[in-house]
Amino acid sequence: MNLMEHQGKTLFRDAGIPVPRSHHARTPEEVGSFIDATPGAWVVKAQVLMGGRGKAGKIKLAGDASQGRAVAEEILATPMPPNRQNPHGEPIRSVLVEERLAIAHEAYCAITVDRAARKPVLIVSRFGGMDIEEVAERHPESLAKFYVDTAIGYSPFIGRELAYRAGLDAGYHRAFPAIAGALYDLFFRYGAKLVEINPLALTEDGRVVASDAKVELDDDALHRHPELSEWRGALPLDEDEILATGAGVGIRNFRRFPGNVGTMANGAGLAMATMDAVSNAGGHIANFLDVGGGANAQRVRNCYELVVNNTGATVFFVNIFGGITRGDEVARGIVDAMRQTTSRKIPLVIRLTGTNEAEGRRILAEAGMTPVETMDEGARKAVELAS
Amino acid sequence: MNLMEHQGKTLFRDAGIPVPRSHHARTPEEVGSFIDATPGAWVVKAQVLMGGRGKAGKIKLAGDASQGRAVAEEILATPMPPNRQNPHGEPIRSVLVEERLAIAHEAYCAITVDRAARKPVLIVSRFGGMDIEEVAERHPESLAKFYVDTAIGYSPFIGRELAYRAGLDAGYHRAFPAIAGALYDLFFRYGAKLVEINPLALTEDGRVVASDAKVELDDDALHRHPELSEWRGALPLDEDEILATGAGVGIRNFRRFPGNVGTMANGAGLAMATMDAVSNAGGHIANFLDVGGGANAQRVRNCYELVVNNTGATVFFVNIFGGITRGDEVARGIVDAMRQTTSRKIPLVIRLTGTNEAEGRRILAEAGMTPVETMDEGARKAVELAS
Amino acid sequence: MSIFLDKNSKVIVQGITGAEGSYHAARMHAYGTNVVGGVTPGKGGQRTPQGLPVFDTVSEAVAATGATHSCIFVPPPFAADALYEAHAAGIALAVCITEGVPVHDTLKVVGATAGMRIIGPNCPGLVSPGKALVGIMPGHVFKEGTVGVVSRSGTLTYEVVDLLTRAGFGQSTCVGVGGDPVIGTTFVECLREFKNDPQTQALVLCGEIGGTDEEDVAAFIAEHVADVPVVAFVGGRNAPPGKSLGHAGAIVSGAFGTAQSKIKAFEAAGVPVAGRPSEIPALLASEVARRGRPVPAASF
Amino acid sequence: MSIFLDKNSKVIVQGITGAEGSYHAARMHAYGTNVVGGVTPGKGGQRTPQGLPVFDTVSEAVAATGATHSCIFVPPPFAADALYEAHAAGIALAVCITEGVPVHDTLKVVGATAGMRIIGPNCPGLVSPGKALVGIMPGHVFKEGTVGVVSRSGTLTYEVVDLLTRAGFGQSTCVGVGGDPVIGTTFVECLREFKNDPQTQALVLCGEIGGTDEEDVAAFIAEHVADVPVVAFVGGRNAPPGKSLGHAGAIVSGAFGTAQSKIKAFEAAGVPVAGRPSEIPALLASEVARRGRPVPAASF
Repeated sequence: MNLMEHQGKTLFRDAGIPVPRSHHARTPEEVGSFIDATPGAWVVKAQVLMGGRGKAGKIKLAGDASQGRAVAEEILATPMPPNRQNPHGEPIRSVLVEERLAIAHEAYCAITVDRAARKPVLIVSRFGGMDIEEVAERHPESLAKFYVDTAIGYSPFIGRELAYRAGLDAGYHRAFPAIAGALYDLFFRYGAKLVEINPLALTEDGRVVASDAKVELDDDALHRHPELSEWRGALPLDEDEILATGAGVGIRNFRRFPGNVGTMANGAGLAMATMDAVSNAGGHIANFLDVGGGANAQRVRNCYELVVNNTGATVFFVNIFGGITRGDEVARGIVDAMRQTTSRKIPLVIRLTGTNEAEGRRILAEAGMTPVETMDEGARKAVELAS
Repeated sequence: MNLMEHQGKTLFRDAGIPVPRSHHARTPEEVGSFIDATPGAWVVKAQVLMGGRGKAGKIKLAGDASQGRAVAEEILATPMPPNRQNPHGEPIRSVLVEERLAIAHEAYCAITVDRAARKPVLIVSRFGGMDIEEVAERHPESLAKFYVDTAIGYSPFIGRELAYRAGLDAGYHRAFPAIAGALYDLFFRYGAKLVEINPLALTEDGRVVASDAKVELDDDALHRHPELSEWRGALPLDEDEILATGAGVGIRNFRRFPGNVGTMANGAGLAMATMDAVSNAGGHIANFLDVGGGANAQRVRNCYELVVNNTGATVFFVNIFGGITRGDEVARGIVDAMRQTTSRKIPLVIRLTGTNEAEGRRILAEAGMTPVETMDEGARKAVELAS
Repeated sequence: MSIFLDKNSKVIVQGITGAEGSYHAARMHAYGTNVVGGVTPGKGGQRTPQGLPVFDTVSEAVAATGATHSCIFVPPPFAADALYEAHAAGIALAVCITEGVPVHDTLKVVGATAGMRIIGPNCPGLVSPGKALVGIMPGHVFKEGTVGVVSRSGTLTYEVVDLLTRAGFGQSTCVGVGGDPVIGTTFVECLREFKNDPQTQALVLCGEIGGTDEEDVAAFIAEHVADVPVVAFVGGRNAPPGKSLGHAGAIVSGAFGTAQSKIKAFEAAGVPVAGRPSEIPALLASEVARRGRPVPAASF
Repeated sequence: MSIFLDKNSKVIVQGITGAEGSYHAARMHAYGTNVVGGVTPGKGGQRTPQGLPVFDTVSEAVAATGATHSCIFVPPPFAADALYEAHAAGIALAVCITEGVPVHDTLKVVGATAGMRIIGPNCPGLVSPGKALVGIMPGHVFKEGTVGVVSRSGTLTYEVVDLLTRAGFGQSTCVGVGGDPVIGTTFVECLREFKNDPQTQALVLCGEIGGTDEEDVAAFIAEHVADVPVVAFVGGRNAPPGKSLGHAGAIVSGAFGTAQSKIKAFEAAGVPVAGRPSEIPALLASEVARRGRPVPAASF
């Protein structure tokens, strides 16, 4: 679960990380009355998960209440424009009205899980305000990393060392170890996958402030934080994730693509290989779908309907490696599912192995489906039927 | 710092350890009106740091308000009787009025720092309600220990394993791992030296409840818990500790004994050896005193007055190994201190080494003190002068 | 020989009375694995339908049976506890089947259980065909032989193994290392063991998008086992960035973890990469032939 | 030779610009210790009056000087951080002078800094006479020789060493292990090193009430160094139960940690226990004579 800026900053504030004064507002009116009540120099920032708000004109200055109202209206009027990762863009439902900082320096600080080292890693750069990938490319010498021993956790020397190695401006030195420590506490307490302050601002008057907040939580650890469930409901869940949850498969088990060959397999690795097989055969995949363990009628039906009703699939390629389950049982599950479904019918190509697989294929053929013997053959058949 | 039962139970409750319903009261009146408002079967328990409350008649049952008033009055009327560790007994300033539990079993659970293993150790026995020393003697087979890896901390299997190994009644099994975990969290959060639940009661109706609470905090870690400072002030500090603090030496650096040879040395090991030397010479020591590093006039004066005004010393044996400091400087400090003090004068025997030690001894002799060359010689002289 | 697991391995099942645990304990037992018992707190003293003893704690089970290996079937919030318990009891190798373990739990467990090998979490386990199976793999697709197999997924592994077996390539040990971002045993760690295993004459590696395990193992191969026939497969060429495909660990982040990068790394190390699983046996045969080694299948 | 510390040890001082740190850095330097610099965050680039370079971090100091040893003078709340920093920078031995370190901090540090030896906390440091001194001990009382000395206290150690030196017994290494309940290096760990040190021909151990270090080392002596002349002293025979005497660790709890128990353990191991420090040299001479070893002092 990715948090919005204002949610991340709430966690930051609770953890003791300095953040700008701010107010989270849902309407231009609310923005106006907040600025009326607390005059000053403010910034109005769209609250969305997508990056690139600045370039999209979704961060704007407001010197007074009427200006605040106007820019909020403008920001809320249109969604974030689409990009490659978010082909549908993202609607904007609220803004953060925030103290405008007089910034002298912008640095970068993040903590994430390093897969290869199998440790938390702190990353600091004296250059902030741009993507970390851009920093890595343009200023590699400014990147300092520290792999944390989980038996020890954070200790202030880590912050001091990183501040020196990353070449942070001396103005950061006094505040930085405590801020990095608070960020680590937050990372650890929530079992986060990423916590990022970018930029970590040094203001003209010498304060060190988290000017933005990015927090990526681990869905598998959310059950330990029921206090966040409200946010969870409020977040613009990825549509594929909503659909997957609705069909009763794992949140990561379904993903749509623009093609017309629907796919389903048992196991994520096999599901990826199935997609690859369809591509290899010259087809265009409509989706990734891991049906998970077991392939009873209800589950197959849910998955079939998930694909048929939500993608451009004109054929459905089912690839089941019945490791432990029996082929005839799976076949019966599929046939029953197709009898029960009330959704539109598209042709099924079914590759099925496991004990009693010949019997399974016979059952499928009798029900008018296309049983095949191998994954490659199935992919070819499916592509053929789709076009 | 040792906590009183009611303070320990406050920490227990905050940590999620079940404790009986209770009310902390300072007067018999308060006890009466509490029972009036919440009728039931209650126990009234003296709040003191000393052990042996039951035997001393300082824990009494109260079936109604008037009985509550009466037993509270009785309990508060006289101090706890003295024992070897507390030769002055202990005044009773408050009582805990507590739900009377219908207890089916009494077990023991504690966590402390194991010095030899250099790890926290959990100790559980199916026998509670008596001293752990008594359990160890009478039911050694019932004691189960687990040394915790600080890199991991507590994990519920530890509680399960201890419950089985200690042979806890099956009624404990479901609740115990969480209680042990909460106790560990408390131990860890406060950097405690000991947390003990004795007895950990299993009630007739199947609840597992901490019927008593013993918490020993680490004075060196208290600065991290300013929220406890109020308790610290309220506790009946050991008188020797109060005196030590008043004289500006460490809380552990002063301890009184019933003899008449006052002692002072620089360094705890040397101070202990000095006491031992006096005993070896047939004398009776009046105190242990480690003056700490440095021996300037102010410090020596404070220590002299501490001993002269608070012990039965008739002679003061000062044993300074001037490792780094110069003997003549120390001698001048002592002479100045004795000139400045307004307390009664008793003879000083001074053993002094260090650079310029001969010069130092000359200065002392000129001031009418008794300089000696060795610790043994000093001890003999001091014992001689004392009798 | 084989790696990690053989006839002498004494296996317990943590969570043996649960639905998954009891089902797979029976299957492992049926395969011939030396399953010596299981653990479910509160059920100590019972026996499974196969007559296996159930204990309250792992340490009791180890004391009573001399267990060396454990297969863990417990819900995700309790997986770390189960692994700590196995470690404290002196288990040498623990397979954690559980999917959905919080990544910080795995981080902490992996950092604090020195001396115990962990396979997984979120993995199908491992098989040394003809000797023992620990996990949820279907035993019938495996055949004893000389190919070491390492894979990040479950059913894809069975698919690949099935193809190998049909082509006459038996296996020494097949390890499903797991689909999570942080796992107890990586590709490289498996290869360190295979390197010293006389039974293993060739390797098949099934990687997928996400992380740098494949890149790391490619570098290891180039340096340490360049003389062994190796074939690789990488799943997820069609994955979009920023979205996990099924496995929590199968995610392309920015420029990292793409199938392209992994394929390039394998090829740079001289390891042919199969375009689809069905190509693996032929590629392996040609690698074996090219190096003039006996066809592995023939050695058994 | 000697243990823990010799001419080649390169020493830095953490907290070198503080009152204590700068004073003792100068003294160590004057003794002949190879002090190569020090650390105070924010003062990097400065030099001490002796011309020693000051660094912002330990890792910088190690990179620039090759430091192997560190002597820590920082206030108690920061001692654990200083030790972690030393460990992360690759320091081999750290002496923690600081008194008043929370016992949980020491527990955690000791458990998490494998590979680095810690002396202390709350200790006076160590001296290998004629080679190097790290800590706050007065260098002039020491003399190079063959007696290894281990002690839990400071001034008592100087007292004992002074007596030894005056009696002609020089020292190989003197270690003040510290007066806290939990310490980085125990008596037994010191003896493991002395056992393998050819320079050390005899041992003097200064224990005190509290804990079981003395009992443990007595058992170690009986088993591993029964042929070496050893004399012990135990301070605190007059201690009341339940009250620390000066050192946090010098406390008799119930039946544990009494002087009587320790004396009994030493005597059971054949180690004579001096009734007072002044008896130590004569006892040692008689132990040496009894075993027919050359008088240690004579070997230098």
